[in-house]
Amino acid sequence: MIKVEFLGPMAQEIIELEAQTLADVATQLQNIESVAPWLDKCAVAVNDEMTANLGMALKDGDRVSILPPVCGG
Amino acid sequence: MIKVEFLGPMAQEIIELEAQTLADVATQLQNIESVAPWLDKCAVAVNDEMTANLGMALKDGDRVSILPPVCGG
Amino acid sequence: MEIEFPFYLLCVVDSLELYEGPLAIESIFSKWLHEEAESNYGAYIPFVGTIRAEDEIDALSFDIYEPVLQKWFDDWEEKAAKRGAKVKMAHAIGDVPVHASSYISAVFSPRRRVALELIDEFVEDFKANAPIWKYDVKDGKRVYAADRSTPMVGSGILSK
Amino acid sequence: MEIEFPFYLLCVVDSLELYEGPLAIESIFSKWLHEEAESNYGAYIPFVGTIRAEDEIDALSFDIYEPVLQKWFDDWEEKAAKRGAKVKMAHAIGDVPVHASSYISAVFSPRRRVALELIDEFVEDFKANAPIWKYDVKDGKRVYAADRSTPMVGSGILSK
Repeated sequence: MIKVEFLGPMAQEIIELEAQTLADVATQLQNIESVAPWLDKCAVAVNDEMTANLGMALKDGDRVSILPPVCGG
Repeated sequence: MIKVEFLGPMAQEIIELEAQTLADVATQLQNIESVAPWLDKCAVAVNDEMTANLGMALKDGDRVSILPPVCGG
Repeated sequence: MEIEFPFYLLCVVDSLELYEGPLAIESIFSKWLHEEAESNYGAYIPFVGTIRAEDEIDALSFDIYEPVLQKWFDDWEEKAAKRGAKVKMAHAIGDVPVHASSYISAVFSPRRRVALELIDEFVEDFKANAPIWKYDVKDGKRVYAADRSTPMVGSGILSK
Repeated sequence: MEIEFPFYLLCVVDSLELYEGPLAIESIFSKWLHEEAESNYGAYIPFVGTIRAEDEIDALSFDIYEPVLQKWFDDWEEKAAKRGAKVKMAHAIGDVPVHASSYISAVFSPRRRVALELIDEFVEDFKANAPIWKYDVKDGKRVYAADRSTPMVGSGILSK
């Protein structure tokens, strides 16, 4: 079981799901109506490390963060 | 009669000389032993306006400033 | 005796500071000046970001994801150290009213060219990749500034 | 109500400040921040120059030719105004000991890109063309820093 959290303006509770890789996470998130429209502009961190590797293997307890477009300053 | 002043590190008193143009000033300064070695790296102001125009006409009472290499900050 | 570089590395303290609400810009500027007063840097360039009055907003508001911001900042500390320089940064969390400041960052460097180049690169990368979300506050409502926001590097990998 | 640009132009005060000895950097930084607190600039970038301990100097010392510096600065105020920005500058005259500051300049601008570009251009042009002469102070002697000095634009016209 891994956790997925949605940061900043994404009004979405943390969800838990089964996934071997980030690609599995992608497939499942694409099916969530409130999340799907954000995905083309969101970045991803696994356990607070940014990654752009869809093949990344996940293990039980991993935490995936979804980061929408930013604007600090 | 015009005045020529030497700024910053140039240890040279103000001199007065007759000159119709900056070119006349140049000729006379080139003959002053303590000034000549500075001239290739000095800039010029006439009445506090920077100029690079040797043909510039001068009139009685004008003040020419000789500005050696700078380093502010 | 001058403080040598290897010693200085042992003394690095964390230079990422997050505050609730508007920043006390003058005291942060002074604190950083004093922290590096004996470090023998020749150039100190802060960048101060202040909320502009526009679109009839009352304030801007900020969310920050601290763990990823800290890593982003740690990477920048390393990059700066390789060029003999140091970066510092402070940011507001929550509401910051118009004409108050939400952001200050700074570069210290022995040399002016390095400092001028680094502050530009640092601020631009900050705008593009620091995990901070901005909201307009208008009539008590908090609205995500979507049109002014930038997808971070690597965005889009989860989409179809 | 916002202060509009035409009104602001009437209110420009001279922003070139010369001081005997080391600069009170914190108070100048704060003064400038307060002067522009209501001007609706989004970015404020100061550049602080501090005397580095090197070559066993005790201090650096500065001569300034104020009339030409003032014109150089006035030209920069105009250039900045055309881009919606404002420049300020303070410099020390005479001796400034190691680890004290001799120089601070700053750009204020509504936009960060303009501010980042202007501070770079301003500081580089200042180094190359502001009529200021630097001396090393060592064992009570004042020696012109010839090797670190730059001929101003248009130099050499009087030579053979």
